[in-house]
Amino acid sequence: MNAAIWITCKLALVTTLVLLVLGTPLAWWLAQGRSRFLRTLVEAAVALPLILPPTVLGFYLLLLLAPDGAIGQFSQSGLAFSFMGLVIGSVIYSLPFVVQPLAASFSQLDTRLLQLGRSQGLNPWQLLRHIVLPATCHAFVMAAALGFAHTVGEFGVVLMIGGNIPGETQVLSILLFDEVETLNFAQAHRIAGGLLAASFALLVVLYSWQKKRGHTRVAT
Amino acid sequence: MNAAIWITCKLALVTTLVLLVLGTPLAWWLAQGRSRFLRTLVEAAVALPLILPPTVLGFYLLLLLAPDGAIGQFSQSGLAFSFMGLVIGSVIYSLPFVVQPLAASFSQLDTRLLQLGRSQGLNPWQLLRHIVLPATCHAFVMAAALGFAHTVGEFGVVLMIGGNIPGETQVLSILLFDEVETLNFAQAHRIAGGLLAASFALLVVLYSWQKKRGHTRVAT
Amino acid sequence: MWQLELDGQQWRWPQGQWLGISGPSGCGKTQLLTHMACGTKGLLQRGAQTNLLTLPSHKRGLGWAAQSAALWPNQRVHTMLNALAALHQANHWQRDAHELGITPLLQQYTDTLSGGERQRVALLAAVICAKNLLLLDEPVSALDANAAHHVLNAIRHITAQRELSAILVSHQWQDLAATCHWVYHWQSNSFSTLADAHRAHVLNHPSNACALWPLDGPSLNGQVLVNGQPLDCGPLAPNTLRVRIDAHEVSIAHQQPGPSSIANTLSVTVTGLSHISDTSLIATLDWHGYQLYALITPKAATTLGLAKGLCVYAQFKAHAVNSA
Amino acid sequence: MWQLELDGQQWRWPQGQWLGISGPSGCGKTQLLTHMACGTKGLLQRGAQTNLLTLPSHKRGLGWAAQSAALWPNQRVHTMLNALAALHQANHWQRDAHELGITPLLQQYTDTLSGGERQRVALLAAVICAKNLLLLDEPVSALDANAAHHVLNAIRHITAQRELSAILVSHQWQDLAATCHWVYHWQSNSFSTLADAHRAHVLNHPSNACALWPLDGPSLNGQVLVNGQPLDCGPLAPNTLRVRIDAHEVSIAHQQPGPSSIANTLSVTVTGLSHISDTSLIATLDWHGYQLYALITPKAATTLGLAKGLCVYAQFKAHAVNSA
Amino acid sequence: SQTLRIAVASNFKPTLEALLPLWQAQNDIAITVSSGPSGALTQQILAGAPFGLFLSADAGFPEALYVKDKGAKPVVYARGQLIAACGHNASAAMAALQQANTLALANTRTAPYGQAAAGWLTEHGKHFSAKQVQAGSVAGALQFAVTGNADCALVAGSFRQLAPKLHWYPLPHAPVLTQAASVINNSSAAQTFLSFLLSDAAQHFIQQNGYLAAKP
Ligand SMILES: Nc1ncnc2c1ncn2[C@@H]1O[C@H](COP(=O)(O)OP(=O)(O)OP(=O)(O)O)[C@@H](O)[C@H]1O
Ligand SMILES: Nc1ncnc2c1ncn2[C@@H]1O[C@H](COP(=O)(O)OP(=O)(O)OP(=O)(O)O)[C@@H](O)[C@H]1O
Ligand code: MOO
Ligand SMILES: [Mg+2]
Ligand SMILES: [Mg+2]
Repeated sequence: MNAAIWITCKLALVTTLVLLVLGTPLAWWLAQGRSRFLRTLVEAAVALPLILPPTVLGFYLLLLLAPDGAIGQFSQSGLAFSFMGLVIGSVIYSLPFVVQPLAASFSQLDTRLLQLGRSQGLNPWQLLRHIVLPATCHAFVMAAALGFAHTVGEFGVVLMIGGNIPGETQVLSILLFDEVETLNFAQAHRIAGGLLAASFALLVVLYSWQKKRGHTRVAT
Repeated sequence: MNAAIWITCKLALVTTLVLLVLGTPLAWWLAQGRSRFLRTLVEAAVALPLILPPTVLGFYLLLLLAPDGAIGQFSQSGLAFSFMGLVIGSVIYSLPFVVQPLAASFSQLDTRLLQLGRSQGLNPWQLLRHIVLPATCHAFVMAAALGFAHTVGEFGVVLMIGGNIPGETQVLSILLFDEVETLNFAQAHRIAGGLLAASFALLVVLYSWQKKRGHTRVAT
Repeated sequence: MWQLELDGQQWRWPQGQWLGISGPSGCGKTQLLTHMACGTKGLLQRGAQTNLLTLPSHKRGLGWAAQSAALWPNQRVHTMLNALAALHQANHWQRDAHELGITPLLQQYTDTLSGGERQRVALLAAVICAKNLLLLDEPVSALDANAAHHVLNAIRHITAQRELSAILVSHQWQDLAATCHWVYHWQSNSFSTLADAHRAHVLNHPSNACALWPLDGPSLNGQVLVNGQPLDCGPLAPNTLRVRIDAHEVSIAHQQPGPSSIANTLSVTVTGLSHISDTSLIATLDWHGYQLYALITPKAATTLGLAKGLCVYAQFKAHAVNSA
Repeated sequence: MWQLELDGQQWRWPQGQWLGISGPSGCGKTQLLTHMACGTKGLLQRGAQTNLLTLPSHKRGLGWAAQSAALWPNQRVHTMLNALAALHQANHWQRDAHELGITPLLQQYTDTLSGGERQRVALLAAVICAKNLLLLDEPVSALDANAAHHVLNAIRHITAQRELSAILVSHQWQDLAATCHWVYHWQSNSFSTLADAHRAHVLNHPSNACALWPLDGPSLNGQVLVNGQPLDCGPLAPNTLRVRIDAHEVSIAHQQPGPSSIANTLSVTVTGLSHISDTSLIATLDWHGYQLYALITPKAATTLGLAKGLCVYAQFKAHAVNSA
Repeated sequence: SQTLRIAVASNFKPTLEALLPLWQAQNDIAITVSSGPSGALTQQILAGAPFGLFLSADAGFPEALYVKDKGAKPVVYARGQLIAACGHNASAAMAALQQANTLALANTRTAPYGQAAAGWLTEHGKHFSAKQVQAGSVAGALQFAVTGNADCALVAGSFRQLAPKLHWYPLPHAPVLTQAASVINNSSAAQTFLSFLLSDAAQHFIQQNGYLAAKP
């Protein structure tokens, strides 16, 4: 079980980092890019993992990651049943959870504010740092939390491409499934209860921390 | 397969409707409610299904929906492995996907605008209709789409509490899993390809439609 | 009678009259109005009716034109105004919209309006909502002086018909002078009638010093009746409440002067001489109980031998008599 | 020399001077400035340098104080100003901040500022960013007249030291009169020097009619040199560019008048009589090539027998001579 | 008309579906088939899943149901064999398994074929270096091999016809799984179907599909 916890956390962390790095520019382009038609297509593609059952993803990933598949061929013996394979699967699976909150938040930015910032001499990077990030930090926290959480909660894709190898690809959700199916309810309760408590604690901490400073001019 | 499509759509539709009705007031309270401490706790609880593996949810739901469980006892023979049970599971599972975009959007509303609306004599319902909805229609579309999509994509929970009964609880994701496992790749390709194409089409339509009217004062 | 008690302040002014609030940038005017619209502490009450601040915000019957001129997002101007009018049974808002020059904007989305257009729409929304009291927070700051004057006069006319009171925050003294009966002056923490506030204002802002005289009736043939006496005047705006005679337009002479383009000569008594700077002096002149001010140089005062109690002639041109 | 070509318009004004834009609410002033800051079509160029509109927005070196007075969200004022100053190597912004009264606000979050405070911070940000040109969109609309005058004068002083040009949009003619050298008047679609624009302005707005005379030097002992001649004047603001003499302060007489508090008497020639209304007439008077206006009644004009070419005496008090 | 819901272990699903036309010719009871690892199905039945008949891959899971009073006394309907399926050619099972890098099994806890494979490997396969991966059910294990993600899979002999492209090797000392059925909730339709399953015609058909006779 400890191995499963460690793998789950590692997978979620790596996935979240990869997604933040890839997702930010992608979300920016989706929210502010020029070509409207292309944007709509990419937007739909980004949202696909959301609507597609994990089994569809898992199925195509199985084909792609196989030793003679489009992705698997670059590795020695295929990427299925490896941690790397899980990361690839999770990145695709959790992509919308990071990109969508970011893009939504980016597109809510006041155009006039961005125009102003640009006219103030800020290059795109400075614009991100001084105006976009402060205005959307809420969304970044949310995106990271969603990406992390959704990867922890991943089950179907891992079930299909993970191979349930203890210490390597057996994450908590799979372990729990096994325990329940083998009627090992005591252990199941331990895992489920632990995950429940840990998740709840994590979320409470996260939400308390991100509560906005109360500097609105609300009269009391 | 037709039965599975029908069940999947029915489940997603019912779940989305239930979630919009329940989720809007909940999201409003989360975004604008008074008690900060209670709000943080509820916020964390709402986000739980996100971070919890579907297997944890499925496990607890199994216990709850069983004929002698907390929920199942109100029905004749338990609610697990019935459509009703799936709806309950899906509502819980997709809750954060509806509530979070709504709450995020509600909390981004300008306090001054709400104060103004209230002082203009709008009761909470009118406030929702005239100010909140127009300002957040983007988020409602997003919430409905996410809720629907995530329910279509549900796998782990259905696997555990659905029982894979054709015509009753066998949704597309489960059917696909079956077909892949039984090496029925032609059929699997048909289902996966169909889902992929339909999802993509749906998303393209959705995103084209919700693109904001271009009435910003951007100089060209 | 309106009554406001807040933060230890206590103000009372008659129903149907306007209260003006003036104060420097950042002193808290906007916060005060926000509190009246949304806060719960304090007292704001008409006659013996319930304290409005104990009611929930949406039942207070206030018309609040906030400084940000916020409008309902993501919809057309007429959608917003129609919804508000339906809510408040305001059937004749189109007439007021026309008066405020909003009619051509009704089809536009609220976020495409220019600064001045937003303000006028927000103002109309406030007028539609006001059942008990109008709260106007710098409602004409994005308009030029003439348009501002026109808009404020129109609003004053509408409120007069409905016997509505208003609280007006403005950084332009002339906005207050044109509309208000009572003034709260933040810096000196004084609540008084406009006339008293004006007297203090004159000495603090000598460059803007002027007499404010209420009219006995509307102007006729370039003349108005003030204090029972006819005065020659320039063209006055319709619905003029009072006239303004700027201090630097008033000159003083010992003798009834010979023929010139100066139309009004009044026999007055010097009641005060206030030193303003090395080059300025304000002479306060009494004309049958009405104050008149003359801004002159110390040199002139010496030459004329001005002193308290002296009887002199005050002269000002017809065009010095303007709408306040 | 600055050059702007846009929508078939073509304006040129010398480097270091200010261009004012006046026009009614909603005519498109804000959109014009937005286009200069972000648009790509047209020409905006200093001397023979590159057309700024072909550069990406962030390389144009503009200081844009937008009408909405938008500030960087969710951070303190000093964070924003420091970041901008670091970016533009502006080391002495604290001095300017002090001048604009922003120093006490530096620790506040940008969204807690009052209307006037926001405007002043936005203005300072624009000044920090301006390398080539300042674009000011109603930069002082939330300030009272005195504060506005002070702030604009401070900005003009800063730009003068850096030989910076500016484009100022304002609905207050006095803002333009106090700072600009060139004016674009939207309604009449005319681009001209301030003096010419002013001449047209006077006849359109008789109630605001005034003479605008540039000073030969700073004022001394209540006197200024204008056109080589000393005039008695009231207290003038520091850095005054020109003085204003309101038309309704000027009276006309046939003979050199006797002693009164009227300090300035000039011998002038009547060059025009413009009928304004039944009760008003503006007499245009020439004083060694400088225009002076007198707002009088037709009755007075008849009494005095005023006609083109007549030599008369124009009188105005020292306090009629004000900073524009 | 009546519907009988059958929960069937993954290994027997193809055979069961092939049998259905035979059944439909004689009966008008409609059949729906849900398949999965036997352990998962057992757990679902315990949780109240509305199945009438449970066809397990071993005798243990039906026995557990019987003990918990959820099902009737188990009846053996077939005996299955564990067999190796490989993507590559080799002289025999041991050689083929030796060469494999990845070896797919059914879940070693919820699927009897997985349990059997794990048992066989501990006895005879200590020297194999292949990485062991588990699919949910025995069908999943085969799928891993068919898609090329695994080199070999230890699966049910009954799958032989499904993947003719793979190379199939009988195992030395191959374990035999006694597959028992259990009628749930005293369903009469289930009883009828079970009788049909034990009929000679059906038994003959089952044996043609890679199973050993129910009664040794
Ligand atoms: N949440 C807050 N935190 C700190 N200071 C605040 C906050 N909200 C407002 N202030 C300060 O309170 C003061 C009063 O603000 P207010 O908006 O009422 O001023 P105002 O009188 O309306 O000024 P203006 O004429 O410029 O609009 C300002 O100095 C402002 O910076
Ligand atoms: N996206 C848009 N769609 C339609 N009309 C628009 C749009 N954006 C601006 N306008 C209109 O263009 C006109 C010019 O707007 P602009 O903001 O430039 O006016 P302005 O001259 O700055 O006025 P003000 O002095 O009131 O600020 C206005 O009438 C406005 O309603
Ligand atoms: O119960 Mo199975 O047939 O070993 O997956
Ligand atoms: Mg304010
Ligand atoms: Mg504008």
